[in-house]
Amino acid sequence: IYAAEPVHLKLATTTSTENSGLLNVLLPPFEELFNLKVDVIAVGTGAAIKLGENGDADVLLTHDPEAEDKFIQEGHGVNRRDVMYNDFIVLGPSSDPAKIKGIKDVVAAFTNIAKEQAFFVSRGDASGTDVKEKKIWQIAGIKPEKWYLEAGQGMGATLQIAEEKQAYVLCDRATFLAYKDKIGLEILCEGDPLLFNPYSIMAVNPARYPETKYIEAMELIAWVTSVPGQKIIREYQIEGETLFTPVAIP
Amino acid sequence: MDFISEGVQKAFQLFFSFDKEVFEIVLLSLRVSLSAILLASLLGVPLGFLMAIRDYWGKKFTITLVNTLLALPTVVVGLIIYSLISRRGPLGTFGLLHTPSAMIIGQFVLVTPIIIALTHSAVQGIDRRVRNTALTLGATEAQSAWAILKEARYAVLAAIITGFGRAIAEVGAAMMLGGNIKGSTRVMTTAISLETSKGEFGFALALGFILLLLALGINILLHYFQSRSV
Amino acid sequence: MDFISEGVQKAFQLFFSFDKEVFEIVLLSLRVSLSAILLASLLGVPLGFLMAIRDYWGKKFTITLVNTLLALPTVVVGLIIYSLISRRGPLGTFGLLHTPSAMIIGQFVLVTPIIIALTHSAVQGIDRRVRNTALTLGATEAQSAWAILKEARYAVLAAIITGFGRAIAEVGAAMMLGGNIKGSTRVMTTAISLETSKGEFGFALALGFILLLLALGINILLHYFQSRSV
Amino acid sequence: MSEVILEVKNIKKTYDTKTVLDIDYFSFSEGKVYALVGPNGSGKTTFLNILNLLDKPDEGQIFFWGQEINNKESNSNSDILKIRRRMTLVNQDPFLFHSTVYDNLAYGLKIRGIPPQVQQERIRGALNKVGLPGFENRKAYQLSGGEAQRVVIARALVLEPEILFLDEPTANVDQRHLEIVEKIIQKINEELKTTVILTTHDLSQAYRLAEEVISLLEGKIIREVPENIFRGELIEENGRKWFKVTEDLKLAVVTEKVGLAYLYIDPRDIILSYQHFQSSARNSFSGRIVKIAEQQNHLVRLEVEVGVRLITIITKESFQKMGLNLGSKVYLTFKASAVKIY
Amino acid sequence: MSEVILEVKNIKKTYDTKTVLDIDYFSFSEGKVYALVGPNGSGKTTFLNILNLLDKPDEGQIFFWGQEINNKESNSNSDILKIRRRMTLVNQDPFLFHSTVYDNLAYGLKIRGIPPQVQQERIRGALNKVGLPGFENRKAYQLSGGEAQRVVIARALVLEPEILFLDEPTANVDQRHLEIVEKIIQKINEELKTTVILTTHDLSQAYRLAEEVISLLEGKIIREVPENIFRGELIEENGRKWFKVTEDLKLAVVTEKVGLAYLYIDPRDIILSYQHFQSSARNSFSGRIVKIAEQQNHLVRLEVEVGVRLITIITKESFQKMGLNLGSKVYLTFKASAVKIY
Ligand SMILES: Nc1ncnc2c1ncn2[C@@H]1O[C@H](COP(=O)(O)OP(=O)(O)OP(=O)(O)O)[C@@H](O)[C@H]1O
Ligand SMILES: Nc1ncnc2c1ncn2[C@@H]1O[C@H](COP(=O)(O)OP(=O)(O)OP(=O)(O)O)[C@@H](O)[C@H]1O
Ligand SMILES: [Mg+2]
Ligand SMILES: [Mg+2]
Repeated sequence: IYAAEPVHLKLATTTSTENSGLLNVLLPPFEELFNLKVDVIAVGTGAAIKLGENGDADVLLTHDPEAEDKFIQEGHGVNRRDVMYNDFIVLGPSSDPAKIKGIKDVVAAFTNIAKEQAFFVSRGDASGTDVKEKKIWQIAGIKPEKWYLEAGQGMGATLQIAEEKQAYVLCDRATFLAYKDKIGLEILCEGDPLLFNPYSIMAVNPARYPETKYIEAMELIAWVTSVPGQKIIREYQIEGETLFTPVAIP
Repeated sequence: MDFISEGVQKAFQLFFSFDKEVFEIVLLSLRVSLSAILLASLLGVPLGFLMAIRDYWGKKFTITLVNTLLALPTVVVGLIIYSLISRRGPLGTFGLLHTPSAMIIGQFVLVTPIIIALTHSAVQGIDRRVRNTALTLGATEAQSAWAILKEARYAVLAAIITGFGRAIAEVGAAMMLGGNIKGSTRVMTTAISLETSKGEFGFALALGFILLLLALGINILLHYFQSRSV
Repeated sequence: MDFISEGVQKAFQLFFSFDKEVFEIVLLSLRVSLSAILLASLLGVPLGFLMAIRDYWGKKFTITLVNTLLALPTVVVGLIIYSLISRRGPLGTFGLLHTPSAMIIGQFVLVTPIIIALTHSAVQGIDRRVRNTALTLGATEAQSAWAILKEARYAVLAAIITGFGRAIAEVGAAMMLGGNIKGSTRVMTTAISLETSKGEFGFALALGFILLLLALGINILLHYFQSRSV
Repeated sequence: MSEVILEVKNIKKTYDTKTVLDIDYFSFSEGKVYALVGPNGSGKTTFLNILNLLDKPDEGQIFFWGQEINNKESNSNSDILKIRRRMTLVNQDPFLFHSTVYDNLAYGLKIRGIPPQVQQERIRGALNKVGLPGFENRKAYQLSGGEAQRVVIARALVLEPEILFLDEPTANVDQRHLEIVEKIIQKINEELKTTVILTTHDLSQAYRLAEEVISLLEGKIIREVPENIFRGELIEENGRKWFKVTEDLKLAVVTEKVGLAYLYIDPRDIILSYQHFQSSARNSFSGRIVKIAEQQNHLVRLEVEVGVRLITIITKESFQKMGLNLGSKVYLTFKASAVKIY
Repeated sequence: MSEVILEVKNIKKTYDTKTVLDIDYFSFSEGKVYALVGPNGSGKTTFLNILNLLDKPDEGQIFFWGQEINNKESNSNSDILKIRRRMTLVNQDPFLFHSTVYDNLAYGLKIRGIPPQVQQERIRGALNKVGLPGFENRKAYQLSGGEAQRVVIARALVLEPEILFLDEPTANVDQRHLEIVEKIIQKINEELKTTVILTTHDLSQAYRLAEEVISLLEGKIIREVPENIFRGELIEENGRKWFKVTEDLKLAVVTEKVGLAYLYIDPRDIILSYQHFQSSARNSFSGRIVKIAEQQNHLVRLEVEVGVRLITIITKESFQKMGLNLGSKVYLTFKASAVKIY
């Protein structure tokens, strides 16, 4: 008897999700349970959604609520479920020229940065992080000027630029933990609910693309939002810090 | 900086620990790039040869065109091929996307102009008498072509080596068309990119060094065969 | 697929609307890559020449080495130079990181092996009598070198064009060392990458086409100068 | 009568506006040796390349054993290939593949699918013939000029072609090996019935080797052998036309042309005498015999210094009857109409 | 007495294990014409390349106007450059830059910083001299073999060097232009006092042009002119040594050597007679005179067919006294010790 070659399920996700390392613990039990193999394609948020639109992925795990809304509304995807959230933090040089250390209100912190015209590095790549950051500026009613640099790169590279320019930057906690020893930036602002970073999972619309592995996609969605799946998410830690808060089951 | 030495160290460790995952990645890199360069040579060497030898209408234009294609960014190649083999694309039914075959196609497209352009310039430089001498001695056109290529062997080999270097070092097309899927389409360069984006610079460099070692090995092999055939 | 035609359309739009941002990006691309290729040629052509002409100890080894360096992935180049010029690196005080200069350095490192290897093979193929004839007619060593390079002009030009294509098309080093900072170090390829990662495939392609148009223009110019100088 | 092996009709070859070859008709018979002679640029190499099907004429037809060779299309045509393999050409500016002498000689044999054993034997034989035994493993660039020339000849010999074209085969070859090469040519012609068509600037070589000497001048075959060809200026003095060869030497000519021209006097049209004799012939010069050479067919070739060196060919009989010898003072007389202008 | 312009001492050049040049001492005097003769592979080209500083000997010294040229290091040394610019070499296998004839001729002038006007004049002059007026804009590959050869000669002439090296300058050149090239050589030698060192396989050319003919054999200068050089086998019969030239022709020799060898008989050592005469000379062959040519210094060169062609040189006086002529039946006699073996 041959073990059947496992079905491959294509999960398009964002680079930061992959880089957090969560998937490495979240997926293997699932794969074993269902005799499936999950092919993780980690790209930019926009590209991940594009892959879904083109039917080149079966299931998406992303963190850009607005883009996801649009994706669902346009009928590209179905069965969107909130999975978890983690949080963003504002990093900056220890000299803290804008004096935002200790301010919990991220809008106030951003206002200070703008007022001091301190350097701020934006990802500028339309990723979930980028979208969130733009939103904060919008709420603060600030139109960034010369002190505002758009990197147009992933989180890690953006952190490097911020380190180099000794600038402020909005970062997800997972990436910060990975880069902690490579950069001298510190957490200056955290905890504002506005900084929550929600992740959703959704299947590509099987009506559009019959070839997609819809059933298997639903199995993954089920797993991620199941009790054991959520438990894995809750217990996942890097360097003793918990990264994600599961939200699928109340 | 610290991570260079770290990279060298890790490279040694990886190399001598025969890490299975790394081994597979290396193997896939080799398989993909060697296939691509083989196909590109099979097409590009004859084309470059003909472009140098034959006079035809629009010759200058085709040469300029091929030279232009040398500036093709890997991501653009990736995008174009993606548009063809994506499920919504005209070739979507073959399910090529995110397979090694797709990567081979991408690198093939990337490398063929290099092989054509450099073979063209190699053959261009060969003494006109080679062809005449071969014909005089009874060669067919094909045999005389072979004689010319043999005289141009160093330069044609340089073309192929350059193309191979480009293929094995490129990341854009491999990333876009392969998807960097662990265990199935992850190659050296996409792995390096991934590690870099994770901030694992040392590990990324280690992989880079292994890639270069690989290239060195292949070059030594080529050098050996070439010097034997002279 | 749809975004290819979208890309072509957008390329036309961008091209004829003279979008200031795009214009600046194009200009920076040109500036960086032309500087890199100029420097690489200044170093690589003479080196490749000497490697072909002179006999020295370790010749075969250096040739193999240079051929190996053709497989240098751009990210690796980026990483290594990054480690040197980052704030914590030994050359950190010059503040080169995330400036066009850093990108030039990166592309220079990437392209120089190509120029060396291909110049070497070009000069290798030149008739031994060229040098003797030049010397006989009273040339200095430098003048005879020039005569050889002139005889090898097609192939040396091909080397430079190949190098230029590599420089203008590469993205890894430009991304890592330039940082893709809008308005200061964003070049065509990093912009293409960015748009791709945003899922703006059409726009990315449009930029790709403009890049190719640029390369075409430069090749036409080169072709013109070259055919004038024959 | 031997049969016609190669025939050309109305062959023309033009570069830019200059016609470098223009031959109405010529046929080569099997088993004969032909020598093509003529000044530099007269079209010898062009002619050989066309005959060998390396080059295509702009106009005209070529026949091999009476069958027209349609060389208009690609050479890869298998019929043409078959024909091309029955002849071979030794180039004027010979090229050796960057390899060993052995590989160079083996090339044509390999292509013809001749077994390695036979190859080896033939190669050794050919190298011995041209006086280069043991040169098998020499690299091409390690040869002296004359050695290279002989290797190229050997490379043609191993193929045992029906027609052998040799473009100045003995330039660069030393005296001793020149004789050897000439003997080889005669031998393969006699033993293998190989038709040989060679070019040379050494007229005595042409006569030694060839049964027929063909003269080319500015792309045209001229009936005469090209001895006594001079380039000079046509001038008019006292209403008469003269051809100025040197400052001191003017020949009376009959022509309409002016300016620079080639002049040619058939050696057989020159009358040799001890005394200056009154005649209608307007050209008569005195000179001294400086060279005497025996030729085939009981002829003797004399070189007479009259300011330039004029060649006359006479029979051995009259040479002996007149008691001519080196240093003899003689008169050379010929008619103005015997001077041909091109 | 003219002064020594070039001098070599203990020059040696070896390829692998084969010594191809080995000259103890030789000096060239200013303003003279030298001809280097010898069989293929005897080292002529190697010697010229060393004299022209293109190649370095493995051992030995070269002196230019008495000053030693330290050619051991790089050629870029400016002293050596200066010397190199005072001479020039026309290669045996001449190379034209892939450009126009004009550019080829201009190259050496440009390098010397000669103003364009002067360049143009000199180039036109040189092309006229070699009989190629109006060839300025021809591309190198559009030339016939002989035209290319003459362009290369012109390219050397425009430089007006003190020493002109010519490696087989008239191979490929037609009869008419051969005379022209020879006249040019004589003229620049007379008018510009250019020292000319040329190689040739045409011994009569060597004698026509050169005041001194240097013979090379297997890399060594031999005293004798290399007429009557044969390659053959040394055999022993009846306790005596013989040199087998052909199956039918054996010469008695005195030597310790065995196997293949070169044999040389000085033409002046051969005694010519009508009768076979009894003497201690062990070699005596009968033959027929087939060629007679006048030479400089009241000498006559005779070619006698005795199975091979032997050359003898005699004075004009004895030629006349003996009443020799074409076809005369004569005996050639020489001592076994007159046969030199190499
Ligand atoms: N590619 C070319 N373009 C223009 N003219 C050419 C070309 N090739 C040859 N010619 C000219 O054609 C003429 C005939 O050349 P060809 O080589 O047949 O002469 P040839 O008789 O062999 O002379 P030689 O004795 O010098 O070898 C010459 O005047 C030459 O300059
Ligand atoms: N690079 C080389 N390696 C080995 N042997 C060589 C090399 N170059 C020349 N030779 C040998 O050196 C000897 C002298 O060569 P050279 O060219 O000086 O002869 P040459 O007298 O000019 O002959 P030719 O009359 O044929 O031109 C020849 O036997 C030749 O084979
Ligand atoms: Mg010719
Ligand atoms: Mg020589």
